[in-house]
Amino acid sequence: MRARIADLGGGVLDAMRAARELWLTYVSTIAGIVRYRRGGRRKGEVARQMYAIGNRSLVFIIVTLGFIGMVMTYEACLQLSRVTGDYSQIGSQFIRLIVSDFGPTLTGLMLATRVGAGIAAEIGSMKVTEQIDALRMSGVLPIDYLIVPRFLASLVMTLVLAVLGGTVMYLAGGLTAHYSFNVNTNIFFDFQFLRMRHVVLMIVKSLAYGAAIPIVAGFCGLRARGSSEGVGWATTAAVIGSSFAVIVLDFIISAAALFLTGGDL
Amino acid sequence: MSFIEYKGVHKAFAGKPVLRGMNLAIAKGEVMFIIGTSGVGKSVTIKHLIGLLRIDAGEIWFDGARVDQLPERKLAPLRRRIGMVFQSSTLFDSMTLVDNVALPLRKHQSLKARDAIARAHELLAQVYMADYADRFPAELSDGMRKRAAIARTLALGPEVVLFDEPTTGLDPVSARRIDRLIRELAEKLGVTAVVVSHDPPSIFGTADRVAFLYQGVVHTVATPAELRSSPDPIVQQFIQGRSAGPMETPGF
Amino acid sequence: MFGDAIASIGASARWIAQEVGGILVLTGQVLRALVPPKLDTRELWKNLYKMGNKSVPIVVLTAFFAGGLMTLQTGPFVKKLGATSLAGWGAGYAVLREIGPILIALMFSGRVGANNTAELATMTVTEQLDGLRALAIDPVRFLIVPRVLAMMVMLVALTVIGDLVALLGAAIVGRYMLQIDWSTMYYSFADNLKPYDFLHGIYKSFAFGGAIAVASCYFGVTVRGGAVGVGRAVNASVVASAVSIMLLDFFITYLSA
Amino acid sequence: MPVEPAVRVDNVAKRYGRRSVLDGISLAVAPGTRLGLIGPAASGKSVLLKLICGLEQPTSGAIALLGTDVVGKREAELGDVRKRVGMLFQNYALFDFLTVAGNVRFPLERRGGLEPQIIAERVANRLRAVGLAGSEDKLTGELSGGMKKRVGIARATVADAELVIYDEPTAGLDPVTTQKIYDLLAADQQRTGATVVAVSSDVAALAQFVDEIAFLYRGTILYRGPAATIADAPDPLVRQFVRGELEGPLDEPGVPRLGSAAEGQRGVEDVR
Repeated sequence: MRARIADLGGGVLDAMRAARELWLTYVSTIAGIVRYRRGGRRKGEVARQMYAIGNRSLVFIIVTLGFIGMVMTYEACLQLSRVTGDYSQIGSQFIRLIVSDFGPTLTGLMLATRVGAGIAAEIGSMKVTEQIDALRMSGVLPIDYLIVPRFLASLVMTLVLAVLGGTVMYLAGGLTAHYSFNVNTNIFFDFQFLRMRHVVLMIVKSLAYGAAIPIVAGFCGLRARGSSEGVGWATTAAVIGSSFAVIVLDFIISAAALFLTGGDL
Repeated sequence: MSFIEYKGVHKAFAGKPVLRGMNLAIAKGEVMFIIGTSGVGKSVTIKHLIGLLRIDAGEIWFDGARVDQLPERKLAPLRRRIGMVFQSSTLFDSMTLVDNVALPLRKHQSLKARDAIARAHELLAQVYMADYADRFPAELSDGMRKRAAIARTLALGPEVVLFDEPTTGLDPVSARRIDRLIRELAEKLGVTAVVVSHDPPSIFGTADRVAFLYQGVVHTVATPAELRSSPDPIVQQFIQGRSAGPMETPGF
Repeated sequence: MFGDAIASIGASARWIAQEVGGILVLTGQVLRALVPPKLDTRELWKNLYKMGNKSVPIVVLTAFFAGGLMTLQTGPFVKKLGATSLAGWGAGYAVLREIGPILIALMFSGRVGANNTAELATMTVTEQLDGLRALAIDPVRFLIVPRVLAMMVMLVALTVIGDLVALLGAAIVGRYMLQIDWSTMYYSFADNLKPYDFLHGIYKSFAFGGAIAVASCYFGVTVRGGAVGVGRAVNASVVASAVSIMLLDFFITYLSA
Repeated sequence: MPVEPAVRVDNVAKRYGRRSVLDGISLAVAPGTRLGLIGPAASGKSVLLKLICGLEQPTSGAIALLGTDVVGKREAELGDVRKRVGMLFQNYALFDFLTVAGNVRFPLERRGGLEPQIIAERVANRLRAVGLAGSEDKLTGELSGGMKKRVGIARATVADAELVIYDEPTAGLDPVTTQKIYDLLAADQQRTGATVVAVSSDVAALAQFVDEIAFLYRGTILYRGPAATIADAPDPLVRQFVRGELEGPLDEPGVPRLGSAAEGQRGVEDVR
């Protein structure tokens, strides 16, 4: 029993230290952005990272969000046909949900697996093969050189992909409603319920996820130890950490928005 | 026909030829070292004998039967008669030493768990690792892990044991402990040992005969004494570890 | 730039085709090893326990938030219509059939799938798979089949637990954030949710489990290059699992309507 | 005024959680001299090298690198002194996102104050010296072990460092290739007169390259003496180790894994 408590205590201690280190990573990244080129940042690296995130995730986001759009519309229409059979509001409510939540959040979740795993794998394997120490021996700050470019690239690309993902989702939903339940397209594609605050919510959520994923993934990468099993550990921790961050951030931002707008989101 | 025989063996990796018509005969019960510089294809040679790699051309014979064409399914009986100790020891990190050694016994000789564990302790004692039986591989030095790997390979009582650079990267004392074990295998258990190495103290202290692999063929086969007094400048350059000389080193 | 995009889609299409082929071959080997079922039961129990206690906390947390989120989304819409009795339906329905299985499978693929790939990739990179073959032990039967079975059984169990926790999350958020009292919530669950909705989610989690298991084992054993290779393998495994979850979800929903 | 040593280590200890790796190490390396470090597995040799460069912080004790105190300093403060040090890592640590030429050019670009064509000329010259002319555009993943070693050497010595550290420079290489590597290291050292600290388990080859050898055992320096006579050192433990004799006082302690989580090894704090 005592060992159990010790483990628990150890666990809590580890969690607190991890939280502190995660906060340190964030603070150092912001400091790195301010330091701009003095920390040894490589020219053109942000553009390179934006291309890497965009290029590798483009097909992945389109496929996954497209199918989710189809499935959600299909389920909603199926259930409405059971209850009221009135499809008039399905499209307009769907776009409200996509912009205010599904678009950014599902994109964020997909990027958490894709980009989170990618960053942690790269930085983790650099850590276990001592490339991080080699950078430091040339007077380069690892967080400036590795995490800052990925952080800035992720901020931009998460927003871009969220917009793209949301559009694909809405189109896919519209097609499914039209062909499976012959809902007229100009009934489905109707933006009457869309408000500016939904767009603001999408931007806030995208930026929050875009910031959280590289920080969590970079943090896990820098903590990789041992040899190749260290890289495996870092990558799984990053996928879980960033996915969980997306879900919790979504919950916090959605709840705050609900509170601010007095409940008529 | 000797116990193990390579006839005109060719093997290339991604277009780069490594073995170019290699011939080698190994007698039963002898300790044969295969030596040469890094990157000349020593480890590749022994991996072919148990089908971990497939040759491009030529023949490999074991105990009078041809083995280089056996499909994966039929290799199991061969791999019980020929064991292999890898350079990285390949112990399972999630198991203690005694579980590692008992694994082949459990899978092949369907021994009851208790008997398999008892036999595993005996095997660990044979390699002077008896009092580390309950430790995990990660808690041991490379030399100790290597000895445990030897114990596991001996579990199925193989007639031949292949060693892939057993002493590379070990400090001098651990290396000599491995050499002593290889000698004991041959003398006490009558095992045929085929050892890939480029560690001179190991070669001259342990080998009955040595095959010098160079430019894809077996350049010379000789006893350690004959090797030391060989007139061949390439052999002399390798033995003395001189950087100047006619030898071309692909691994450099 | 446009040319690059086409080239990259072409390249990734070829990569996907090649990998899907490999995954099908591995699936064949796993099925052949199951008929007659000859596998290492000790490995099976070890994996079941390891995967279980490693993923239960994360799955429960995910499910709770998922349930809460669904209520947050559908709640205002339902309250505006004044049909609070439908509140339970909105959240419960989507969670049981869609959001629950997908999110739990995603978390499972991230936690257990990626870890499984990392372990197998590390064993391959350090020659442990060759070590098994040299001991005349078939890696598919000894390592891969127990892991595939363990993952399929575990994901179904976790989805059942996750669904219940998600409904609980939905009820709690409904009560404290949207002021829908317990009884309304309970009856809207009981009246609108049919057992089939629950089963529909379980079928999906069974299929998701199989896809994640085989994909994660495949990318583990086909790893190349040291530590960098392990990172790439885990990355590919996580992506392949996510894509297969979405595709399977669509086909199962469409076919079973 | 006595000459300031290139490396000064005073009573340094290093513990990972409960496990003590280094326990009261003191050593000084005079400028221009070459010191070898040997010892059984996991005796803390590589850890000591990292402490000297400030890549890790000691649990206690003081360390001065080229006259700069590295203990307790933040990452940004260590940049300048590290640029005067070249390091060859045990598993190469080549940047896999750069080509061979890119790797060798990296330290020069970071030192600053050099014209691009001077950098290009020095890189070409270093690659020719290690026999890699013609492989400039290869990615490091495509190289053999020996070639990776030579890129590492070129990168460690391109910026004419005052101190060069080699961590197992010839691990796993055959005698002829090992000698060719040491010939390269000796040529560099003659050219620049740099101080050298080298760790190796191949004692015979190391002894021909360094002036002095220190024997690390159970976290302390047990013996330090001229390299030529290391095989006949007065201490029986050292003699047994160097000669590889089976019988003798040297035992085989278990080696708890360095990286286990319980030992609270840090990640981000080291690099801030």
